[in-house]
Amino acid sequence: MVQNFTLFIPLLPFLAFAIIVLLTRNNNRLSALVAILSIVAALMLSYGVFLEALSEGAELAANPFYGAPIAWMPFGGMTINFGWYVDPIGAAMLFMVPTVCLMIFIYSTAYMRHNHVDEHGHPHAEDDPRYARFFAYISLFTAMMLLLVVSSNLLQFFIAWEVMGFCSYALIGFWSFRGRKEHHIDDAQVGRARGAAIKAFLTTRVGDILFMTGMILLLITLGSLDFNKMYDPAAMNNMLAGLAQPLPGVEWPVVIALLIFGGTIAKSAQFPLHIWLPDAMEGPTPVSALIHAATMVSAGIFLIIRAYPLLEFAQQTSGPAMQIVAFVGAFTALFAATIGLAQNDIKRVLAFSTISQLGYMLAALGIGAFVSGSFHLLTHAFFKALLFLGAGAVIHSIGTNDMFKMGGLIRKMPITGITFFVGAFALMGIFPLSGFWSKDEILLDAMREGFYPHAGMSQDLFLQIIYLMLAIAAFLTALYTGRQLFLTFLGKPRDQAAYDHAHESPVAMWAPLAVLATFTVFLGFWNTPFAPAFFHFVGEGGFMGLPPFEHSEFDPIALTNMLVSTGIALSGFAVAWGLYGFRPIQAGQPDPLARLGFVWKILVNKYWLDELYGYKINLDGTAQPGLLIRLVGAFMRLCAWFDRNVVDGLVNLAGWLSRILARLWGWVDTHIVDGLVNATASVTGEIAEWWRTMQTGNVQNYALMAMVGAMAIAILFLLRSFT
Amino acid sequence: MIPYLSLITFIPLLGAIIILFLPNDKAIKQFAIAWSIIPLVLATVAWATLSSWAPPYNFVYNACGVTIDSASAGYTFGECAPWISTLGIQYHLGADGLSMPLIWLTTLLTTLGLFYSAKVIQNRVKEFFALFLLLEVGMLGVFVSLDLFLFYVFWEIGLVPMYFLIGIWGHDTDRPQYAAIKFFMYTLAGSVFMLLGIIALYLYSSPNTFDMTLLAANQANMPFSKDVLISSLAFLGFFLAFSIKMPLFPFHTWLPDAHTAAPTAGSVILAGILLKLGGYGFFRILLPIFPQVSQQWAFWIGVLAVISIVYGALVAMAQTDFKRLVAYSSVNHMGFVILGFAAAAALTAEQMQNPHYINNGASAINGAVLAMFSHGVITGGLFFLVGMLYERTHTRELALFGGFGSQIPVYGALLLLTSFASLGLPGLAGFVGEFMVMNGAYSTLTLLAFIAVWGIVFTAAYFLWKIIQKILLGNVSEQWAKLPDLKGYEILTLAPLAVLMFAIGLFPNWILDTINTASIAILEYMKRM
Amino acid sequence: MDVSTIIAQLLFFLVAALTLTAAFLTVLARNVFHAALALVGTFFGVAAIYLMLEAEFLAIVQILIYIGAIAVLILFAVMLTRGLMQHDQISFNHQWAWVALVVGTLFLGMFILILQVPWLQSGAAVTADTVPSLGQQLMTTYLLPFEVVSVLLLATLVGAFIIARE
Amino acid sequence: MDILSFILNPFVSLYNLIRDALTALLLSFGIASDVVAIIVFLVMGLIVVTAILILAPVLMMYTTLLERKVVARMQDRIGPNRVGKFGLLQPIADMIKFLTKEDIVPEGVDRVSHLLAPIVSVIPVVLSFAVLSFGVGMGAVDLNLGLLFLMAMGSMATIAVFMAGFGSHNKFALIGGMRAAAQIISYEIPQIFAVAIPVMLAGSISLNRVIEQQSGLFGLGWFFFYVPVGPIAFFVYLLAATAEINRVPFDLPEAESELVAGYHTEYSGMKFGLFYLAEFLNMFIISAIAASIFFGGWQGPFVQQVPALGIVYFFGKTFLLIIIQLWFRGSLPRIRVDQLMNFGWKRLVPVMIGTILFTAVLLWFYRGVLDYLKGLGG
Amino acid sequence: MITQIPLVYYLALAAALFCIGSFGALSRRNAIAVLMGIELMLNAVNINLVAFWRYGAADPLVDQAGIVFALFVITLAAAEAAIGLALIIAIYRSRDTVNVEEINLLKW
Repeated sequence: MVQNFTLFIPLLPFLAFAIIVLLTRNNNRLSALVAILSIVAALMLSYGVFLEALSEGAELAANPFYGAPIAWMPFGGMTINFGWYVDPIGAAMLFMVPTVCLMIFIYSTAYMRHNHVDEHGHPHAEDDPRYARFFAYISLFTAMMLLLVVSSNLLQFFIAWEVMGFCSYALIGFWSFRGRKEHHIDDAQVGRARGAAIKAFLTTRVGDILFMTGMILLLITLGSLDFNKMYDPAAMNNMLAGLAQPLPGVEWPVVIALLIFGGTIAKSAQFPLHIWLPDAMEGPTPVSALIHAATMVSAGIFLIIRAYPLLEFAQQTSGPAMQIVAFVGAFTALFAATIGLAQNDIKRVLAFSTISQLGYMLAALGIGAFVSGSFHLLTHAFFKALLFLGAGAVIHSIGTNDMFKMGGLIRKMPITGITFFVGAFALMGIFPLSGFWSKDEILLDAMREGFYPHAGMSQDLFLQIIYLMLAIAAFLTALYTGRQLFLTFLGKPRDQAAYDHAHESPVAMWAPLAVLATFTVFLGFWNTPFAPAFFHFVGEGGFMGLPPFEHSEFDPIALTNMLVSTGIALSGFAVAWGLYGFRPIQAGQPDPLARLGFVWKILVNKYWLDELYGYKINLDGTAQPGLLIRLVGAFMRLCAWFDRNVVDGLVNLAGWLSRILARLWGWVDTHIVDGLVNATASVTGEIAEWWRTMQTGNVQNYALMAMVGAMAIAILFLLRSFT
Repeated sequence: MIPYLSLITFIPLLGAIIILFLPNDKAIKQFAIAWSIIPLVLATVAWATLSSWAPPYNFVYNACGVTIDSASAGYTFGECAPWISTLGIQYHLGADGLSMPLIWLTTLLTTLGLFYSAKVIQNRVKEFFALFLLLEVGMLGVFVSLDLFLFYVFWEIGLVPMYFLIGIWGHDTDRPQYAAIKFFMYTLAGSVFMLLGIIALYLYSSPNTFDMTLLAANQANMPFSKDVLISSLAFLGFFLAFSIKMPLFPFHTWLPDAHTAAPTAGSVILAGILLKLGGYGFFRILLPIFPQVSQQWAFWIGVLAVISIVYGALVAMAQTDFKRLVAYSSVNHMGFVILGFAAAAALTAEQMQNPHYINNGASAINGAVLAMFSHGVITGGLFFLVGMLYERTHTRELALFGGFGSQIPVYGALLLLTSFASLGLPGLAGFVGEFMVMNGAYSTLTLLAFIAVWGIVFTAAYFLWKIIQKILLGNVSEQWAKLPDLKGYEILTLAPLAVLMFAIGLFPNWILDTINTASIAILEYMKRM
Repeated sequence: MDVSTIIAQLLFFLVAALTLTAAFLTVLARNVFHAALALVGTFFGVAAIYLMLEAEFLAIVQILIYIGAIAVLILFAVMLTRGLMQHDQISFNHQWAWVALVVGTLFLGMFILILQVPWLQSGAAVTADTVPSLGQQLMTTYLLPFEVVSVLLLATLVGAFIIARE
Repeated sequence: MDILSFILNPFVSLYNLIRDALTALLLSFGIASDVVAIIVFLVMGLIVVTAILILAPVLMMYTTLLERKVVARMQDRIGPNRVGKFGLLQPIADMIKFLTKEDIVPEGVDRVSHLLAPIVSVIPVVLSFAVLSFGVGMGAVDLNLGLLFLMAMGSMATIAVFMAGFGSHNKFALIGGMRAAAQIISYEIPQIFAVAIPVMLAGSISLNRVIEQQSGLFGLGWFFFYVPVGPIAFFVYLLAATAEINRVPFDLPEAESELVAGYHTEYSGMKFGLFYLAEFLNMFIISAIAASIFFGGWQGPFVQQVPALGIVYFFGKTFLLIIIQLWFRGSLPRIRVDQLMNFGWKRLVPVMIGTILFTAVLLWFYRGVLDYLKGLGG
Repeated sequence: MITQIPLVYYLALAAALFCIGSFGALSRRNAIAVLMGIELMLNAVNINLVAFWRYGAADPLVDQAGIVFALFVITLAAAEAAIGLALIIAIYRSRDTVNVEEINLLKW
């Protein structure tokens, strides 16, 4: 019964965090070892839970592993209990999260050693000054991600979610301060990291506020935050009866669902709160891989997965919640993909592709393709972690992020290059990598629902639009990914010095790449249209109180879709080849796409959203707050002026007035009474003179007398009692 | 039955007297620290005893002729003796889940404050330590007394030592005399209104009494509750006193001056405990004794609370002085406490019949009390941290700092922890209270709650932008190249607070269990309106 | 009288004889160090008596405190004041004969008195482990004396430290 | 009795086998059953005592070998390797040497003390063996005051030290004896405090109950893991107990640079051998206590199914702790007397008082959590 | 065991021990020996307390006054030994003697 130990899965990395912070923080190797050992232990335990879950099969969906033994927050007659909740998708996450985390931990042991050249010209590799702290943070992060996955109610989920936000903040800002001996970062980096960290935390905080509001309203209307209760249709129906309507014509469920979706928008970097994620690339690359690609941002998707019944319920009873989710997702997928085209930073391209892919997942969930969306979440985590780690290896090796200073690197870094290609093709959706299968399923669902309706339903324009947006996004994805490949690994080196400096990474860095690449290649076969094992596991058990999903047979529509999506991907890649591969870009040559003119300028400036309501961080470390923030700042200064001059001024006025009054008062003297009585008693001395001769000064003498006396008293007592 | 509360309250007084006779500074310091541990231990034992009587209580509170059964109140440790019998004034002490955590916090922060001051305070040592212990008497007295007159006496006792602490040991650059007088006069003005309120309650109660438990238990039948004017005026008197002490916008301006001027330990106590006297009064007196008036004014009090939250955060953001910023953060955080009060008070009579609303009301009260407790812990810690930095750099100007995260990493870590606890990161102390308050507030004051919740974003903003970024991040300038990290005694001062932040954040049940009993009791009183 | 009674009484007499012999040695030995060693023997004998009385806890406490602490303290004191008491010095003071007389009388009187009283022959059976209930009682019924004794010990600690300080 | 359970639990099974056989034999002679019970009790007692009396010296002999080997490895030497393979017969050779050496009694000694001291030093140690629990159901006596008894036995060592110091008529011996005594009684206090923590956690002072309470988490619910009180108590216990038995770095009473050999300067032959025996058995005893109360004694995974594993666990943990003490010896310099006393009274005692208070508070608030942990997987 | 030995035995033993102890306390010249005598007396008292507990208590489990008192006596004995010996050592330091007869500064 491994499931009873589920809560120990997050506990282990948390213990590692505590141990590193309290005990081993001064020993880099030991700290890394503690972190890795803890994650290995957690991995083993969670694989245990995962296997136990697999052995339950589809049964698990109806009867998930559940227990809530820890009383956490009592109020009135109610108590919110904490515990664990593992359903099929949770089990799958328990497989994915520790695996990716372990790979990233191992990778980090090497990545956080920096090469630098000392004053004598000798190259050195030395640990980052905050090496141990790095492992502490990512251990805490992993603990919280695992806690989030296993949590049994929304509050517990929220706590893990927020602490992850903190970890993200700390890790983005990992290089935001430096001591006098730290050479590996410069002032511009410090400035950028500082701005990016705050930007990330505050932007997601906005979403968290919405999420928290939604959660509290859910608690108030539903009376519980337990997932068990949330997935109980009878309990959900009571929600409609509770509070009064918030606005005329709007019911609570849709409000709550959209507020919770607000959390996802911020955490998963969806339009319009996506602005923090590209800047978050200032953190060390393993962090980007871990937090800003594979796990934390997908926590937002996981939230929508957890809240899926609520969304459905809201959609059915009170408003278009699902459609909004789908539209935001699809729009973001397209929107981010366009920006991704115009980025030169190797990590930022990946960042925008992350935003775009998360949009994909949301679109899938929004159109009801629950299983496909979930599956894309899993596969995306693997190949995106792979891509980030590969990009990190490149950066670590040649010391720049700028793709225009790279080129031809596959000759210098074959393993990194090949694995990167695997990841990139998976991202594009090239047969038969995992990305193909998962993305294809999403498109298939949209296509099937949109263009080939069931009997009795008309063609759905909304779904057609979604499908088109996703298809265009897929094309753009292939385009910018191809652009990245051609600029980085193929073609000619554009910066010869950097190229000469480049070298294959140490084994601790390429081994995780290889493992992740293996998963990227094979994971897709878990859910192919012919043999949808994942679908059977997740979707067919009357999941979350919903009716079971039905998987369509492999039919011509599916085949068509496979061909179409392959065609889209290949055509995107072909365009990229035409622009960047056919005639490799030379050093100093502008980007061929710059010919787009004004459109290109829009894309490079990311639609000027940072200038509107965000916080624009420049390459040199300076930053300009956006319009909205300037307004808040002005209001803040107004408040401070008001406080100092008006509110406090009134108080001081009152004080001044009373001081005038106080001048009218006098003061009173006090008398001190003198008098001392002395009394001496010489008589006492006389008496003492007479008595003192009895004192022999020998203590044993006294004791003997005392004893005799005691015996005498005893005898007297005895005599009296005898008479 | 051991008279825990009398012992806890008066042992510091005895200590203050003994200090007057001690010969040298070292002895005074060691004695004061050791002595202050006694009430801490007693309070711990008392709390443990209280929490070991898990609800439902199997006892009946019986003191001062008041018999309260287990259903309606959680008072324990009752002590009673006639004091001024012609007026029916009694020496009536008692504690419940509302006061017990605050009592414990008072004793803890006093010990820590003394411990820290022993290293820092070098002039007029005897007076400082004696006054500090006297201050503890005043604060503890407020928390334990169940007689309004006694309450008032202790309330005023606490003022005097604080006045001297600010005036004598304040930093000369911060106009300590001005701040001390402002603090004293402002608070005194408020408490005069409270005295009027107390007298009004006495005159308009039948039988005439100062006993809080009687007033609360029988308020529905008391003459004052039938007379809207009298009860509103009395309510206003109490409200003014408490909201000045809290402080609630717009009565908060004494606070930044007093906090900034006070010596470190004084600021800690001021923020950690003295502010809580007001909050305590809200829940101990206003809610049970004036449920109707509270209900009528709940929305407007909620408005003030929301202004405190948002406005306090914005003004804090505009500060350039580290200590003033932390001081304004108290305004911001205390707003949540009052919002919790308003949320609970806003429950209407028919909502009282619905257990669902009762639970959310209890959530608001629990949250407010826990927010007070954790604010004491966190802001206490923050003021310690301010003081420690000031001891090193002799400036509090935020613009002069930077890069300390790598220069003094232990300080950095503790500041990071405390700041995040303060801005309400889940898993640390601040969040639980805020969450529960918001839970209560959303159920009765939905709109206000939705505005208040944005205060959390601003709170995060000023902590991240003003404190963490300005102090910890960036490059270390040459000026601070030799800045030493925290010493052992400083870490020892902060360690209990850090542990508490985690203990509350990770497992709040142990403290909420205690508070919840009191919340249920208060709601039970309110039901009788 | 059955066999087990005889064994038990023999055992008692053996222990009692040992205890008393050691006690005599304690009082009579010229060398204080030997006296102290004999004292340890006495303590052992008393511990054995406790065991016979089914007071195991007390027996262990007797060993822990009397032998482990008090006897050691005494030995310490003997060593620290060593060199003064020569072996040929008289070990009794001038009033020892009087003392012998008084003490002898006392013993005779007590012995006769003890024999006069019809004492109980046996006590109730001990049904369970006495230690938990002993602890319980120390924390409830005897809390005040317990605390007083604690304070006394603290005072002793401080007092001994201050007195013995040079 | 089937063969499987015999294999799984050999010692207890053997014990039961002999007992049953003896009972049956005596009953077949027609002896009254109550008399039989007494005889069997005595005989079995005799067997157990004999076993312990054989076990103790053997343990001591091979602990000396272990010490010499381990310290040698730490100093980059090989250690004894001549007598027997890996020097395995070295202890036996040493024992023969001890027994055949001349027994010198210097002039002017206090004969009684001098003669009795080595014997008195061994008695409490051997008595301590009576209450140890070597495996599942493998304790000679299940004393309900086991831990207190062990502490009492530990404190008796002082008397022997005093006797040796005083009886030897030698200044070095006397100073060594006094140092030892002062050290022992000072460090007894933190030691007992440290033992109190597991006692509080377990709610019992019986060694067996304390061990049983650590059965949670598949036999890994050791009190050492009850952070932070468990580790604090363990480390304090380890320090205090090491001081209590005068081992490095607290071996001031035997500081050869100052005191020749301390209180056993004047001893030779088997009398010295007895002191040696006592020292090493003491080391075993304190390690066994530490293993029992902090590391679950014979608790470990699968010990419920295969009780014989308990013996392995117990001796494994005990010898690991012994090796830690040897490691101390191999790596730490001796400390000064004033440092020793200051450390004991001004550091360990306050720390332990604080820990005890903290544990008490913890138990008040988190009793339920502790019970949950103890029950997990056990 | 308990059933076979009458209470008188214990009382007689205790009386004898008490008398021996008091002889020591009252007649030895060495202050330490005096203390030893006192310890013997306290032990005798303890034997009585425990014996009466064992024989007299209606339920030895419930009513453990004898044991408790014996414990307190032991505690007091420890305190007494500590203070007493400290005093003796202090006197020894200042007056170079531990002979009780010579320590009679407090005579008239």
